Amino acid sequence: MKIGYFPGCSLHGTAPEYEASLKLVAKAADIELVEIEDWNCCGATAAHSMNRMLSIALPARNLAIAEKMGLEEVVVPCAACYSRLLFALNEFKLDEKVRMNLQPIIETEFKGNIKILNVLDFLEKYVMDALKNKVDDKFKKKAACYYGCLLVRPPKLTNSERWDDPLRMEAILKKIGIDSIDWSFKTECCGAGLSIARTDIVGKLSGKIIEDAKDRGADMIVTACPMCQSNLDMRRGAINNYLKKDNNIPAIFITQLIGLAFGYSEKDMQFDKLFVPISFSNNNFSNNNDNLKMQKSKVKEVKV
Amino acid sequence: MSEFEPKIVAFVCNWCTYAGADLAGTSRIKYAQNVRIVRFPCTGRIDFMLLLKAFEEGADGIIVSGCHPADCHYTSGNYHARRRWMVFKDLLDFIGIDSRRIVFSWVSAAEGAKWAHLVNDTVSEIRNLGPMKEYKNLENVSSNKIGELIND
Amino acid sequence: MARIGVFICHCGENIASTVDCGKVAEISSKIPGVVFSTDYKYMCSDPGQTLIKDAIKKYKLTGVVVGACSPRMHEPTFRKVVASEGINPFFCEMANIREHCSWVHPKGEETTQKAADTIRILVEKVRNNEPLYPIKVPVTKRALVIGGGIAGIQASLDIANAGNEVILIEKEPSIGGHMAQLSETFPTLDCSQCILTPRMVEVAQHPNITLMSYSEVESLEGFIGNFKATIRKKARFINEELCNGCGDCTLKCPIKKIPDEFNAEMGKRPAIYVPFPQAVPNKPVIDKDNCTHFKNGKCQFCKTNCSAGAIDFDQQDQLITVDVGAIVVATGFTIKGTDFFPEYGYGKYKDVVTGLQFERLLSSSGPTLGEVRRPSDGKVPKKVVFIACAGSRDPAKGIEYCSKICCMYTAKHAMLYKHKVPDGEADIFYMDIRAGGKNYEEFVRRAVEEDDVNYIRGRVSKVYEKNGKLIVRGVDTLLNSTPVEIEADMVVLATASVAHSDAESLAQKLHISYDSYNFFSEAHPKLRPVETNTAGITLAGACQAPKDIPESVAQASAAASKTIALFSQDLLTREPIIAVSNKSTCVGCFLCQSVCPYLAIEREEIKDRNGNIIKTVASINSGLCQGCGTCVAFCRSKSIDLQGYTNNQVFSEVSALFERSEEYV
Amino acid sequence: MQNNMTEIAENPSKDTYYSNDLQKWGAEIKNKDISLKELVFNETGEKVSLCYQCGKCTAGCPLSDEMDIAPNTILRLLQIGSKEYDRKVLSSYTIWVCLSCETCMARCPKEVDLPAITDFLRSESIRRHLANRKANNIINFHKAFLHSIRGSGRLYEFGLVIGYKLRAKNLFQDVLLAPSMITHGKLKFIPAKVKNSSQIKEIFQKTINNNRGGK
Ligand SMILES: Cc1cc2nc3c(=O)[nH]c(=O)nc-3n(C[C@H](O)[C@H](O)[C@H](O)COP(=O)(O)OP(=O)(O)OC[C@H]3O[C@@H](n4cnc5c(N)ncnc54)[C@H](O)[C@@H]3O)c2cc1C
Ligand SMILES: Cc1cc2nc3c(=O)[nH]c(=O)nc-3n(C[C@H](O)[C@H](O)[C@H](O)COP(=O)(O)OP(=O)(O)OC[C@H]3O[C@@H](n4cnc5c(N)ncnc54)[C@H](O)[C@@H]3O)c2cc1C
Ligand code: SF4
Ligand code: SF4
Ligand code: SF4
Ligand code: SF4
Ligand code: SF4
Ligand code: SF4
Ligand code: SF4
Ligand code: SF4
Repeated sequence: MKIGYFPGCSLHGTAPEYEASLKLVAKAADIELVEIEDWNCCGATAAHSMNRMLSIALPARNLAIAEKMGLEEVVVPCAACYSRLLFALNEFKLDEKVRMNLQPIIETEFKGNIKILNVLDFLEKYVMDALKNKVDDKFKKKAACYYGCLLVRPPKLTNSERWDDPLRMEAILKKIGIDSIDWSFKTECCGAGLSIARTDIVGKLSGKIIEDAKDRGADMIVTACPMCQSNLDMRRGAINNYLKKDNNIPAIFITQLIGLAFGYSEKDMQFDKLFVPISFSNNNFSNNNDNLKMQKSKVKEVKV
Repeated sequence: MSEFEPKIVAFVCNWCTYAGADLAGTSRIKYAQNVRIVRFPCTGRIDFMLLLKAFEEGADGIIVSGCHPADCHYTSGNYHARRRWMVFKDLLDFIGIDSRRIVFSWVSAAEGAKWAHLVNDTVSEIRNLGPMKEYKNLENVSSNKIGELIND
Repeated sequence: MARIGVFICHCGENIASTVDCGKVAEISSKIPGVVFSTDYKYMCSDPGQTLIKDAIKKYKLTGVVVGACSPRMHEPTFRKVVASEGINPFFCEMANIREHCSWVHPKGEETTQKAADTIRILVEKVRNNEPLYPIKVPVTKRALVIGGGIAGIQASLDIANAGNEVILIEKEPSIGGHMAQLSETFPTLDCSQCILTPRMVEVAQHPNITLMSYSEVESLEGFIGNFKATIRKKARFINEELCNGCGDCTLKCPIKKIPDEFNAEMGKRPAIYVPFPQAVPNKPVIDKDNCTHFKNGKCQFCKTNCSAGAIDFDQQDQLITVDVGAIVVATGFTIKGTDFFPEYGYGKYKDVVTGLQFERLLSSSGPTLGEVRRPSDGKVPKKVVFIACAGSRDPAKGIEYCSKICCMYTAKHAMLYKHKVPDGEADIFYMDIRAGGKNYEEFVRRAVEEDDVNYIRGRVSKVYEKNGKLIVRGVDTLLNSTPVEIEADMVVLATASVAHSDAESLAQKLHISYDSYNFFSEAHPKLRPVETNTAGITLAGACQAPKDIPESVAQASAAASKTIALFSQDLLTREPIIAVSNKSTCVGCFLCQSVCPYLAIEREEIKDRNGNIIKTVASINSGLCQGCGTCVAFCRSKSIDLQGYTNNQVFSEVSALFERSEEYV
Repeated sequence: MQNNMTEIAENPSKDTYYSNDLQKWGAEIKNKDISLKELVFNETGEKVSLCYQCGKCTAGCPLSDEMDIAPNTILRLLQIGSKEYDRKVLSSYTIWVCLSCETCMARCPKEVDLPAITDFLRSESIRRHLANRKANNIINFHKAFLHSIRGSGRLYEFGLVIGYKLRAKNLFQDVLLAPSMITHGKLKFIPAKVKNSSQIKEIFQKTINNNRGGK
């Protein structure tokens, strides 16, 4: 079974472990992910902040190429890209002006028949069944499932049920024996769009998320978006600055966990790419923060 | 030759427009004499064959007026009248009657002045259109056919 | 051959100053069929009336046209005159030559001409008139009241006190409705049960009232004065005649943990239960879904402990048919639960409750005996946040309207809470305060000024739990839209008042209309606010729109007075302006049926001698038809006609429109 | 890649894709009597009169503390429709710090699409040269971002960070993270490139250089 795949810049940039784990998970479920040929960036926040038509045209080109490749569905693992692609498709369907003007801009025929899946859609539709009997005791940890903004909002576009307290990730994790905590920051914004320009804000927003997960006894935060994950993971310095204490709860991709459950190694799942370390090996779950301290000390030494 | 004086007939409902015309009277609001009023319980009762009949009898213009949309004394009679009017308009086009010769309006029991305006405006509109000559064509259309057209 | 008389009135100078009345009389005398015409100064005066009577006798008139003022003014007068001479009153028509002619046109020939034309049009109408007789319908002087809340109770008592029979049906085991659940009531803070329970008892004891609790309407047929209702009396598994209400059974039932509806699920009840101590009737009911006996045939503790032998596990639902003349619908409302609010936790936080639940916490008959204790851990909350307009005025949630009662009960809740927990704090998030009622605004101000309730203008975006506290994120729009975060012990949502989930199906059973929110529709929002469009069925209380108690009671008494007025006659007299169908030409297309606003058109099967159906035709129910005539305009085969405005009549009127009067000169 | 970087380095204010701003400004003067709320309606289809000022958007906005004007107040100012208030809106910091997290819209009882309105206000603010100075960093980031994808069709994070810093004239902020990103294999020095990169340039040419931000 072949399904289209739009990695987006993050999976080829800051989140290689997400791509690696997703691909192996797909393989384990007997799905071939076909990367959209010559795809381009979806434009992210910058494009729609500056120009609406640009923010439609950039994603639409990708969708048009996917259609041309004969793909009926395309998985978009990055929630931000997912949101932009979905938005573009929706505008294309609803706004006649867009339909009329798009063709000459992207110079590719586009019918708008393609279906867009986020990573949860994908896991539910194609992987859930393969997860029968994959419950593993080593996973007996508490997860805080973090959805972020764009996987669920705006509810009318994403078609999400229970958008203020989604339970889909929880259901998937349950299949491999991970219980999830009930918490309040599942869909609060982590501040991704201001990651570089206002790192202080990210520290604050992500800090609240980390704090609540921690307070309610989560052992890890599970994400389904490279932007969320990188904010919660890489920005730990800014976060800990805001929280005024070191916080070592790891933030991991859902696909990395599913991959482990399919029997891949932590190395296969590129656990080494995570800033805040985590390991399930030898029944010895660890995420001691020595490593984090080391990172920080290293950081101090280097100046550009 | 004196100016053409159009003959106007007004089909009105008893509860709203007839009372509105009464109010124009009690308020002594003057308007053109050209109008003859026929009273109905509701605009829903007004069979469009009657309008054709009125043209046949020499009317140059027709006013149909009842209660405002949500105010019908009988809940929805005026709504049905309005829906049928849409169909009737096509029929008029079909038999070559200028649909401007029929003015559909709402006049409530409190709108005496509106009634006077309605009559005056209709008179001047029909005066511009000139005498009704097309009614001759009516004779060529079998009334059965018209009935079907109206009711479909 | 018609012999018509025409009488032209001068109305003093009112008509005569612009219309040449003598000329009109003269022109009229030339209309074929007119055998007499005259003019007179005041036709409606005694001498004027005598003039008409004399002419009828002298010229053996069969019809009369009076050219005068508007028929809306004097039609009854002249019809009476004609009737006194033995002519069917519908052979008298009025031509409006005052309001529609003399008052709106200048003196002159044109105006006189218009008057003459108007007379001629009505002469044609009279010529085609047929005798019509007022319709008499018998009235069953028994009312059906549906719903036993305060509105249904009030209506029942009023109707019964006027000497009529009432059947009150209530779908729950006891009457009382929401009012029975309230603690104290705004704006006076009197105890709800203290004022309600005496009325409930009065209902139970009233000789004219038959109370059928645990019952619902199954179906309804008929029309004003002559309804036939089928009522389903649900099996309560108690023989009500034998049961003496001792309550032993309820104490013995081992199933004790069922969420208690009366306490808005804040308490527990057994499987056999009386909803509350003052219930009327005070007889238990077995909740079949939760009873062990009905699940596996065991237990029967209640039965063994009932000394009266009143428990009857074999009882079945009964269908009872009653004849009633009028119906009062008083089924009330319901409120949205906390699970309606994603942003406030989908109902998962125990200490986020609805106003009704808070009402039970405040009530001395409630699960905490009137102490405010929060559900999660039974502690007394020191900070309570109230959120007004929770779900109301929220198009995104599908409820655009204002629920009307919540501003007031929220003020009441905050006030009562402060009375019970003087060191506690009460914050109310609101958008507007709607306190338009007698002493209402004063009540709200008292909450603010005397009880220190803190009103914050703004909506709450999110409520979540953190370290045992509820974090309420709102905004103060009066403070430069500053975000506000409050740590509360309890949050009370003034959730939207909505129609019952079965309101639509009930409306369909009763053939009454309902609005897009499933509240029942009144016939006219201002002038017929208690009647429905179906004659004989009235509305009372919150089933029509959210209402507080004073309004519900006022409307209930109004509905009762409409019912009593109807019952004051033995026979109902109705204007004969109704439709009649011609069964031989009707082709059974039922186009008419689909357009009749009153569902007055029925299907009638025409059978041959052997009982085989030949065809199905339209038949008009004269009890329901209101005479709008819509069906007539729609009937292609011209098989329906409207009495008083028959095709013959209106077509002749139109034919007479423009015959130039010169032809008669 | 080298070219891109040096171009920005030498001339950080040269924004090729806003080069025809002036032309637009001319058009603006012609339309100067149209109030901003009408423009919002024309370009986004959103009616600001729907908002009844309940403040729920502000209450839920994760960034309301950072904003100079609360989100609901932005709508209030637009509702009034005076020139002065329109200007206030366009020169607010709020419209730039908004993260398009969609929380406001998801919870708004009147379903006002504030994020869509904000998107439009941003482009209009740039067009009219009213962008809040405090927002320079954010705007520079957006520009650097677009520059990066305009050049290669894909985001080139290292180039983005460098490009942004050159625009922001703040070479040292945040770079602290870069070394550890490199050790974790999360920053690449060689940008990935779309083969058909002229097509991407065309898209920019035909959109952002060519029309008003909205519909
Ligand atoms: C939290 C809260 C606090 C309030 N506080 C006050 C206050 O302080 N002062 C005040 O004036 N008002 C107050 N009210 C409003 C008050 O409750 C209502 O005005 C009143 O209950 C309306 O009475 P009702 O008879 O119309 O409806 P209800 O009280 O709802 O009664 C309707 C009855 O009909 C029955 N029923 C429903 N459907 C059917 C059916 N199909 N067949 C048979 N029976 C049926 C129901 O079981 C119920 O017994 C408050 C309301 C709430 C929610
Ligand atoms: C500006 C304005 C706009 C309104 N708009 C609306 C609206 O759009 N919709 C709506 O529903 N309502 C509206 N209302 C309210 C509406 O006018 C009242 O609800 C309604 O008139 C009340 O009727 P009533 O018969 O009780 O009192 P009134 O209309 O005041 O009638 C009382 C009558 O009693 C007579 N009277 C007084 N004292 C005595 C006496 N001692 N002896 C004998 N006769 C006496 C008076 O002369 C008067 O004729 C409006 C009111 C105002 C002021
Ligand atoms: S439209 Fe109104 S008044 Fe008119 S006829 Fe119908 S009910 Fe009457
Ligand atoms: S059923 Fe029996 S035990 Fe129960 S209340 Fe009635 S009489 Fe008492
Ligand atoms: S038979 Fe049912 S109602 Fe009776 S005591 Fe047992 S469980 Fe309770
Ligand atoms: S009564 Fe008050 S709280 Fe209730 S919906 Fe209306 S304004 Fe809101
Ligand atoms: S006094 Fe009148 S205007 Fe003021 S709140 Fe009351 S109803 Fe509204
Ligand atoms: S006249 Fe009106 S109410 Fe009577 S049957 Fe016809 S449509 Fe129905
Ligand atoms: S939530 Fe919606 S209605 Fe309320 S202030 Fe914000 S935009 Fe306006
Ligand atoms: S979209 Fe912008 S304004 Fe709306 S809640 Fe998110 S950050 Fe705030």
